[in-house]
Amino acid sequence: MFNKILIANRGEIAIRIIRTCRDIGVKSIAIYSEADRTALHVRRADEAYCVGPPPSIESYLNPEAILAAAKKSGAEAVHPGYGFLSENADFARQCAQAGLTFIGPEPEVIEKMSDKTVARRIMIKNGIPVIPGAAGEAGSLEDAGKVSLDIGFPVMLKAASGGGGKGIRIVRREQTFNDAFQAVRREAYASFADSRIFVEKYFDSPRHIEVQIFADQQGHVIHLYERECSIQRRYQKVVEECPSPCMDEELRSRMTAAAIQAAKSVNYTGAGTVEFLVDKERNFYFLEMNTRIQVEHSITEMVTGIDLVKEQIFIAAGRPLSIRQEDIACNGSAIECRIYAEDPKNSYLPAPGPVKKITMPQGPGIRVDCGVFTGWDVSRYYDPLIAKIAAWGRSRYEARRRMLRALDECMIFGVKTNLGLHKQILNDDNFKAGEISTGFIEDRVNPCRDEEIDDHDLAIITALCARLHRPTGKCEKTVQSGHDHSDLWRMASKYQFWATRF
Amino acid sequence: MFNKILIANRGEIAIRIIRTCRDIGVKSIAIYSEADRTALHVRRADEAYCVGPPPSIESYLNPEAILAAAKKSGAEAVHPGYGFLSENADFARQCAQAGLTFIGPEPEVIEKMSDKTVARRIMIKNGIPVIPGAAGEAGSLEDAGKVSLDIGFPVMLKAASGGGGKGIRIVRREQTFNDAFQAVRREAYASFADSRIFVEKYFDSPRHIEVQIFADQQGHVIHLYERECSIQRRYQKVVEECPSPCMDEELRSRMTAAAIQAAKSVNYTGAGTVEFLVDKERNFYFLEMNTRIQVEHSITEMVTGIDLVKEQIFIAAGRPLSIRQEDIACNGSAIECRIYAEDPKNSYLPAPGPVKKITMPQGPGIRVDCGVFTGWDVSRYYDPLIAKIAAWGRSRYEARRRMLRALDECMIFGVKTNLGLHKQILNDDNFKAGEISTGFIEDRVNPCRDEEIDDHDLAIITALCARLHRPTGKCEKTVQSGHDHSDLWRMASKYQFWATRF
Amino acid sequence: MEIKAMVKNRLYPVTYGMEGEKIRITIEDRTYLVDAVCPADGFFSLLINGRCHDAAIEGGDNSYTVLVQGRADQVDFHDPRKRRPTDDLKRSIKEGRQSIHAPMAGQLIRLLVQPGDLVEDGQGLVVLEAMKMENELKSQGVGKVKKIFVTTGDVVKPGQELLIIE
Amino acid sequence: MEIKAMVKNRLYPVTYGMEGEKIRITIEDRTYLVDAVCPADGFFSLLINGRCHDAAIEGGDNSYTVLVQGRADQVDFHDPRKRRPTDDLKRSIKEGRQSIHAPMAGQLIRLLVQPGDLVEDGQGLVVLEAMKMENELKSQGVGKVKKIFVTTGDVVKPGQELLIIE
Repeated sequence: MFNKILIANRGEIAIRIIRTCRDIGVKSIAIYSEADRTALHVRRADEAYCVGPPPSIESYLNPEAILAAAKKSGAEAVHPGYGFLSENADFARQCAQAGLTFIGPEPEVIEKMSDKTVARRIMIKNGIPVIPGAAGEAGSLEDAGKVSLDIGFPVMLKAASGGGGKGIRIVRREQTFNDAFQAVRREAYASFADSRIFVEKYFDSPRHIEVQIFADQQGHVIHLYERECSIQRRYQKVVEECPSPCMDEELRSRMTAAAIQAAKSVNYTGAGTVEFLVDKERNFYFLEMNTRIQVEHSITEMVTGIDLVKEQIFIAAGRPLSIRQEDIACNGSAIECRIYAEDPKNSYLPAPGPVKKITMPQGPGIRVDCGVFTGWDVSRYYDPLIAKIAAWGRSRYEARRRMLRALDECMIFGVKTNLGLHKQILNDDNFKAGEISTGFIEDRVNPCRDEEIDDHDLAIITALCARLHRPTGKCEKTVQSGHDHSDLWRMASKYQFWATRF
Repeated sequence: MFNKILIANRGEIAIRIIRTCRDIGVKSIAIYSEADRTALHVRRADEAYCVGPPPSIESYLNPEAILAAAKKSGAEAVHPGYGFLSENADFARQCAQAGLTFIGPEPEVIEKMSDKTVARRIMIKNGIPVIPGAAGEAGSLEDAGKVSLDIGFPVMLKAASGGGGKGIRIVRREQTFNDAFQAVRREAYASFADSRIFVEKYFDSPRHIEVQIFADQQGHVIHLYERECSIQRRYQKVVEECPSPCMDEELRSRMTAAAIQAAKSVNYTGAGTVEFLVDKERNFYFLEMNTRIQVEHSITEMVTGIDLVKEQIFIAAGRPLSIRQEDIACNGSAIECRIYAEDPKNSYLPAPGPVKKITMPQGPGIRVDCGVFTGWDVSRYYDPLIAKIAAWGRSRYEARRRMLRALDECMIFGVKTNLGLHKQILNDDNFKAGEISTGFIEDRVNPCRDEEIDDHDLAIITALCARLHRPTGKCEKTVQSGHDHSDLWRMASKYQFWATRF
Repeated sequence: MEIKAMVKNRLYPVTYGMEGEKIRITIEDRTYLVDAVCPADGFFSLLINGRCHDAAIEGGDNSYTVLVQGRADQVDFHDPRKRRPTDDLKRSIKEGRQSIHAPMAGQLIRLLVQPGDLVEDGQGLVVLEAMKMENELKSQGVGKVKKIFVTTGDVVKPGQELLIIE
Repeated sequence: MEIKAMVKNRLYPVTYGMEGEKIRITIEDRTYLVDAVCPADGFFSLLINGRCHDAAIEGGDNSYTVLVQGRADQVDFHDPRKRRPTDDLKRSIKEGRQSIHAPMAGQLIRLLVQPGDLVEDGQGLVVLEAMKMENELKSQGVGKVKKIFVTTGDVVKPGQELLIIE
């Protein structure tokens, strides 16, 4: 096993990985940009090294600086987390060349799966259903138009290197096709320096369901059930569930078999996620494979009891999987809400700024993975994820109720967040019934709803109380002032039973 | 079902009950003494009513004030939590007379079980093993002495109404018997106005193991496995585990059967705990039955997935148990550490005072039930429990490692706590091996151990940094000062990928 | 005592006075008997007719941001006893007027309005490309575009004023 | 720069100086190059030779309570440049002397020492009945009982001085 692991990431996922390192007795090495010197992941790590200025490209995306930190610290392995360099085959190769174990699949596997055309070809060859569309990228406007007519509108245009909602357009009618194609090509080139474009069939109100898989170096491949990730805004997940409320044993066995087949077809190792689109007729289509830990892995941990990061590390160290397929139960139901510093009323724009006060929920069934603290300044340089809140219950109903309770306990002051949005989602009748799709937020949620509430009396009362509050800095606790303590004590001493027999 | 439940308690258990009320859509009514107006349980409740001055006897032990609050609020049921009036049969009766459902067993059952002589007699009649000793209280010094000689020294003298370590003496030799008997009689009378005394066989290094049971009004009685509660200081539990590391299926089936028999023998309803002493030869003896929710119920919740407070409420409302015995799995392992404001170096004396800073642990496998917040003043009037931290793992090893990680994350500044003691316990070789007994802390733990560490360099460095720190009130974040933000942004904008495909 | 409170461009008349250890507060025609204590710096616990409300607050003097029942609101007071009430009012009015700032650094890729245009609540004003996304900034109320400080193609800093609506 | 730090009755000579953005600190003969920042009020994050330490701190001027690596320590400074160094020293010495206070309200049921007695570290001094438990208060060091302010049977308040050991 490794003695030291460098975590090539920041925020909640870096802290998540540090926690497992602690649990298994491995020293954790954090890296940080100059904007992150006081970040929580640095404060919680065993060691930390600066890897450059605030922009990611100069720090968290800078392989040379990261490998130098790894060398300096004596780390033997690198955990890339999600985002940043986690799906960068070159970085995985550079790690290997530097004698470091990259905690993830082989570089060639990462490469195959990050190229959507290649991945698609592999899936077709292995009998895994893919979305009808051009088998490769649509080279020219004419080719793309022809494919679209073949598969029928609506179609979706997608930049080959895109993701996270960038470089995507839905075209519903032939007439608007040309303009949309040009726009995506421009955006794709500007964002990814890659103007290749896919054309695929577009589905109205599909579900987005992914299967968690694990493969060890000994050739065992298992699945850890699925996650329902349909609740998205701007193509980014905000609420995830495990298991999916639409799943039955028949569909699950077909989807998990396809996911395991996908992993086997590329000799996959480590943790991976196979994303599927599921249409209204319960047909499923391969979307992509993520060759790293997912943001939403915690809900799988809650229902299976398995520490996914621990398995990742052990597999990378050459150990076989600690669990067999038949030993993995899907116990109860878990929901995750991603709490972002963002402004749902203003196109979900990131809302960086100082976190003046923050209270995270606690209690039965609640897990919190928070990346910030009171006084932290949410940076405009990075993903504005503040925390992940996960709730477990014996049933989906119990998990949902517990999540609502947790969201009510959650208090974040100073930055705008999507907390109110989450409450709307979890209270929605369609969500309650499990009738969700990727169009859910657009169809069912009004980010400006609380603007409609015009009862401001409590706010006025609070502000007035603050104004009247003695500005001595000391809070008034009127209650204790009138008593003679020693007398009270003697009285209490005679009768009080509080310490008895708990 | 009830619409409103009054919670006749304070601190973490009141908050715990409020959480379940939220989950099941029941309004929670808090009560508070004048010392608790700003307490967390008041802030988290739907409604709150003052029940009197700080001493418990005038507030949390004051049935009239509590019933008046219940009437005013329109509550239909009363949840007593643990401690205070939770095992007070008169209070349960007064609730019934006021038309309120007392969430707990019938007053007669509480009465029988709170009288140790009566409880002992019932157990003997039902074939449940009890500790060798006087069948009833030892009336006179002579009687007691005779019993002691019969069962053989060492013996234990216990006040009939005692508990929580009060009114207890161990007598190892005949010569010291007389003095000890007189002392216990004095203490018992002064503390409980009840000078009746038990004499029983004393066991060296026994285990304290309890079985959680549940019984509904329809006559179903089930068990929810056992909890190992041997780690105690001054007869008060500090670390609990579920399941017990010493358990095997044979012993478990005998102990749970005895616990169920104990419950059936008194027509028990609701949640109850049957406490047993287990000697080195794995014989077990009935100690007492607690007719209420236990402090340590959360670890049972973690391994069974069942919300015990929810079951309590549903049973009190007349519903049958939501689970059958065969559906209850003992999944993994859970450990709880009770974090007290106390001074382990000074006889574990309560250490009330202001909590200047507090950080509670988070992350995989951790559950926190905290009763305080930054700025709260731990009151000398009540139990100094600050928080319960529970850790779950697939194995006892994983749970223990996670707990150690959680304890490291836990930071409490301002009051003395037993955090360091917990770290010692969980790192102890005997604890690791599961070889524990009620003598563990006395035998294996040195509360003054960190006094022996004489490396103060980090403390000096920190203090010096604080002294050198510019007293402008603003923290220095040197890193961002040297850059032109807009330039950095443009650079970042071209390359940064952080929002891509999480 | 009398005071005026401004929330979301609406002015509320407020009267208040102590009643024992509680405060009697009347907002418009609604009266509340409030038991308010401060559990920790920047927090208030309100008990109104038995009901608990936990609130967080920042600010001072006459301008506060309050977080209660999961909603953040800006509350500004205008004290009629003050010598220069116009100062407070001016500020309040300024709060009503919209000054559109760039929420993030980015590039302005489209202007959707011109000076003098009447805008509706929610109407798009400018499109800012930031974080590789095109983001439309919207009007938070009705008004008239008074001034525009930027043109298409400008790279703007976070917080930079883009336009004013009155 | 030179200064003296007192922790647990031991005086440490400390020298320090800036080295770039870091501080070079020498305690006795041990030298540390410290990168210290303040993530939030009352917290410090120290990086020493790559190693992270998160510390919480209270206090000011020359007297601090520090919580680091799970242990709380009192650190007092004596600055030799100061005009009246004796003030600091006096305080430090006072820290060495033990003033035994009642940790809780309760009744004094036994006195285990008399004025003039020599006491060992950990030796019991008085027995206080509080919370229905008999609690022995112990000496935290060696010394001589200088003064006793209470007698058996007294009801004491929390924080009340009971005796002095020097």
